Amino acid sequence: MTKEERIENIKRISGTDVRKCMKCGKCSGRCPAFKDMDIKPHQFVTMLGKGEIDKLLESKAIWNCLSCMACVERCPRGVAPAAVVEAIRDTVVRMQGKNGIKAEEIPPIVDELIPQQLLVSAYRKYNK
Amino acid sequence: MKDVELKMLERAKQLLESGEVARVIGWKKGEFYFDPAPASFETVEELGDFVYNGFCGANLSKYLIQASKKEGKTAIFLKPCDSYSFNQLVKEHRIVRENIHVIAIECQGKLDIEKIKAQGISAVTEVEEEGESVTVSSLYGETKLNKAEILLGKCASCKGKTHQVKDEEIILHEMPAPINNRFDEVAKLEAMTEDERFAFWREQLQKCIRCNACRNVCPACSCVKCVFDNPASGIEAKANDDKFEEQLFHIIRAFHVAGRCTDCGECSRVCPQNIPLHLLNRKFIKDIDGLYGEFQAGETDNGKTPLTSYTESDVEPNNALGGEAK
Amino acid sequence: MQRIGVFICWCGSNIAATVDVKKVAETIKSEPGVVYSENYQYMCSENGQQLIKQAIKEHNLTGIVVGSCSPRMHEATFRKTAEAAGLNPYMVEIANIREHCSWIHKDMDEATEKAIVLVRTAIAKVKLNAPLQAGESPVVKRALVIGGGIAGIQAALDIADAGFEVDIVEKNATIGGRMAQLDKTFPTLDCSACILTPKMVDCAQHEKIDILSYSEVEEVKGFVGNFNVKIRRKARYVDETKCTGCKICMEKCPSKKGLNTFNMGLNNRPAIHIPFAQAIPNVAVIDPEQCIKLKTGKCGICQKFCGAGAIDYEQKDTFVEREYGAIVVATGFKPIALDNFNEYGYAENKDVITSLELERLMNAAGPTDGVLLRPSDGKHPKVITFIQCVGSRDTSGCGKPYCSKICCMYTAKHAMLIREKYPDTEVHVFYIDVRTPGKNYDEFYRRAVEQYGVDYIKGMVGKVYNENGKLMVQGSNLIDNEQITIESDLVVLATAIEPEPSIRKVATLLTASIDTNNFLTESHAKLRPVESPTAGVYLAGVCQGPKDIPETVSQASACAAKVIGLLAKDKLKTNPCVAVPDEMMCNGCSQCANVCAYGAITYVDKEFRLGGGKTEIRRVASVNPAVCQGCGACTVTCPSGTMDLKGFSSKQIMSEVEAICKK
Amino acid sequence: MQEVTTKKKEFTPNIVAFCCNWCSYAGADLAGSSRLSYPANVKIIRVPCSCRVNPTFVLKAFQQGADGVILCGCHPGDCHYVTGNYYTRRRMALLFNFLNYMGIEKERTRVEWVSAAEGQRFSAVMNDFVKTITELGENKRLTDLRVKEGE
Repeated sequence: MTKEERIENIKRISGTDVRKCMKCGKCSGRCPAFKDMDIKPHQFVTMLGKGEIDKLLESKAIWNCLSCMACVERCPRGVAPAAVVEAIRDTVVRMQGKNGIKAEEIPPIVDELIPQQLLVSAYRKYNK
Repeated sequence: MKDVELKMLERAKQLLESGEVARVIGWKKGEFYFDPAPASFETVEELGDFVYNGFCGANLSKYLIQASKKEGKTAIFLKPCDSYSFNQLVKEHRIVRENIHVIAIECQGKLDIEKIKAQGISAVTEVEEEGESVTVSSLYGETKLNKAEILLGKCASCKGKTHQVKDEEIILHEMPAPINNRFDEVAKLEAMTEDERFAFWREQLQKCIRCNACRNVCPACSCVKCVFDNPASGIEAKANDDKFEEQLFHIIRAFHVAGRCTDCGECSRVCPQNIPLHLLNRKFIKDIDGLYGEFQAGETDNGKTPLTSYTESDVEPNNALGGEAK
Repeated sequence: MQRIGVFICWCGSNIAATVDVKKVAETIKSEPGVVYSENYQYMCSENGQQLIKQAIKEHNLTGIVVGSCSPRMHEATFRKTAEAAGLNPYMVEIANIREHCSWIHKDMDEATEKAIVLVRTAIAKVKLNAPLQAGESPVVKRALVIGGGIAGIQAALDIADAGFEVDIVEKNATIGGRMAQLDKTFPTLDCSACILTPKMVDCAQHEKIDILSYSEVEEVKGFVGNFNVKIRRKARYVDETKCTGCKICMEKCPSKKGLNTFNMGLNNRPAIHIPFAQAIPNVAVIDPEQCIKLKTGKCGICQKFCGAGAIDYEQKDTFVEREYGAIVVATGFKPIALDNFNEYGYAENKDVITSLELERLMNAAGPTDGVLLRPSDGKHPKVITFIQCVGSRDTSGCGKPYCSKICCMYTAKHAMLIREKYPDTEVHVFYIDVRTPGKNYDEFYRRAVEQYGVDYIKGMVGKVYNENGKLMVQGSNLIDNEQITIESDLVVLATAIEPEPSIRKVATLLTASIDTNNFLTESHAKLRPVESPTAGVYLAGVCQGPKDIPETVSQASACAAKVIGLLAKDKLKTNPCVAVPDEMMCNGCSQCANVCAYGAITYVDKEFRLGGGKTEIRRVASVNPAVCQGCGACTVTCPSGTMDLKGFSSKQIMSEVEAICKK
Repeated sequence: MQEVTTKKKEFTPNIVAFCCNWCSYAGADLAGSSRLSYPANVKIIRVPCSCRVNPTFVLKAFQQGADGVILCGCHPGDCHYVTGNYYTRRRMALLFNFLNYMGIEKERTRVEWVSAAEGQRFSAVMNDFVKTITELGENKRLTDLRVKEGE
């Protein structure tokens, strides 16, 4: 995969149109994990927009993000920074040739009320 | 039925003799027993040909458009279903109500000679109705038939015994109750696929010879000048040039009478090609009932029709399929 | 035989870049009936029009087709051109090859082919056009202004000064609107009341102005020049002609716990009240929901004390009907509800307030007599944090997608005034962008920063929460790439504004079109910004879009100029494209009259010859061309095709259909 | 099978759009000035109000070879002529139902309300309608055979 393809892929997975961001910083204003992140939520969006994914793929922040979705909830423009973080994290895991969790390890009944992202990213983090 | 006929004749004579009316519109004898025709009687002598029997299915109300404008009053005999057409025409200012004397008459359901012939009976000379059964006399003898099987199509979905308008009445016997089945055939068609429906109507309408009988008999189709005869309309057509125009004619005719058609069934009765034209009009009636609330044209002689009124919450055309809303 | 001329416009490159205009003009030459076909860079230019005029004369043209921009742009222009060349103006048809063709297609062949079809369609129509003459209708020389805020006041004063009568219909008990609630105004910091109240008084004293306060428009009939409006005068339970405004009733009223809406609910007022000191009319009103007498039948204290005998508990809503030539809509705005913005803690914390509430807290006539005290404990706030764009520029569905336009400036004003009055106060402003286009506006904002030391923080607030009686404002500082939390005593939300909700009803009554944000649509975004697409209806103030006071006043005066222009005419040319019945075919069935929204159709008995010396009297439809608006509803209702519409006849539309469909 | 698919791809429908002067035609103008594209096979006929559209116009369009007919007007309640589009709504609901009853595909006929401010919506509606009609294929059931012969 070329870098350009990878960028497109991350945009696609995240389902986020980074151009909708008006750089207000409300996501970072609300982020509970802000202090621990080397790259801040709003930067994920702007850097993906600029194609600076090498830095993002190396960032520690993708493992600090709590996937609490507060940034998604608060964004006035319908942009989803957490989804970008998620997509980067996915990409990193796949580049390592790993899957965070194997399908057969998922318990048969998963509580419907738990958001899928939360569950999946939690597994990923604790599997690391 | 004979007693009704006699009473009607007697009343007609009185009205003409007294000069109360200048003419009486009723039926006169045809060449045969089964083909009486609408007629206007202006003298007692003319009444010699007066008739009222099981074959007097014709709706007379349309004749009043001309008659009510003539000098003197006109008396007319109206069966219950004809009274709807009368009201509709009054609503549309086509009949001068003050010039008409409406005599509401009894009707036990009218007979379809074609259906009798289909039973193998020809040269009918007389018919005696006896409740559910009918005794048909012909040159070849007598046959007892089940009345329900030989009723005119429109009488098989009878709107009932209530006259919507009358100045006097001649009703000597109990009349039949309404038969609420008029949307059955429409529903059957609706249940078909588009392809099947298209095939059905293609087959039916390709029989059309554009004789205009449906238009001429229809009380709602009474325009001073019909759009199909008018070059300015852009759809002028005296004959069917092709498949499309058969449909065009019948679609436009049905649309023009939508909300005004009383479902008198005359179109199907007179069609020489036996096209079930009433199924076109009944589709509009069914959709109007379903989408905008029940409406029977001719129930009153005033007010707006469903197509000249609206509500703010009417169904959207894109969601109106099947007429099931509301 | 018609002799048609066709004129294809390049519109510079607007059309020519995607439509091969020369090919269109060339192809059209061979159309039957076309005797002249030309293309030119700008048909609407002086030279372009000259070309048309010359062609009409030289080629003896009986009709012309201009392939150009939308008829909504230049149909009137080309009609005038034709008229100047001696051709009836209604012998002109426009083929819209710009908005409906060149601007939406990229492929040249495709666009050219479509342009040819569109021009052919217009030719098909124009061949069936007939010369039409515009009729005339009289103009009622009186204007209606709906809304008595600064927009309505300004419009009314300007119209009245030109000598025309104006009625202001205001739904509240006093005129003045939002501006009356403001403390100071940017960018010059005049006291709002000081500049507004003289105008209010002018309205009250102007012999040409009639203020119908506490009233609402109920019904609108008619059309430009001849509107007939029914107005509901709500029962105020006080005789307007007797009340002297002495306020004794306010003092004596035992029911004092009503929310003072004028002060944004920050304090209470009695059931009988005058909204504020400078109210016009200076007449009390009783809130029936709060009045003990009206609710229980017992009390009647105000009546006892009223020296003027003005109190009338029996008063009922009344209706007045008046005729107007023109209508100005100036219904104004309100701040949005903040239900969707829990993150700012507005509902939970008394000290989180909106900017309009701050205006009242800073106003000398407000609940704190102009001393800035916070609502929770009445103390001076030492740290104040402003949050901008609350609900504005929000496409997530919680707020409004547009910029509310006024917030940047009033926030700078608030920050500056606070620092001026209370220099020991710390003021922070969270912003996304600071937008200050306008004369002396950016200078104003920079003064707040440079002279008054207001701390502007580029970033947005994610959360406001209460911790030990302090409001913790957590947000981002994007310049420093930090997340910060400011301990504040007062938080002020620059809340988005939206059109006053009653606008929907007004728009429906006037059949004025409204956009997805409930702003009224103007006739043309650039060139006809104060006119509604409905003739005779004009738009002033925020009902048309967010704007500040200077802009509102300009727009109101612009409206007034348009209204004066209209009322100065004795007669208006009426649209000649009206319904016309062919009596020979009419059944007189009344179906057309049933669908006519204007009552333009009546019936007459007419004698017709039948041939053979006989005649017949028939009831036939007759259309009043001054009343008919030309919608065409009757033409479709008519089964016999008696009714047709001039300019849009059945045959014309049919031939357009044919031209489009024939491949 | 292969042939049928290629043939379908070549089919570009012919679509007649009746637009009322005050809302939808202005909406189409806005789509134009906002450069919001929709296929060139949509051709617009300007009428003062959607209530001017006679069923005979719709039938004529089909007769002459249109593959789809769409009526656009002001949103109900916003009609420039107060009540015109309310009548349109009833007429077309009944007419389109009736045509379907005769076997004509319901998707060929459509009514959409587009205001003067809805350029985006106008473009979206037209794109969608063209897509629907393209998938539906050529209108055969209501075409005048004579027009075909001229080809």
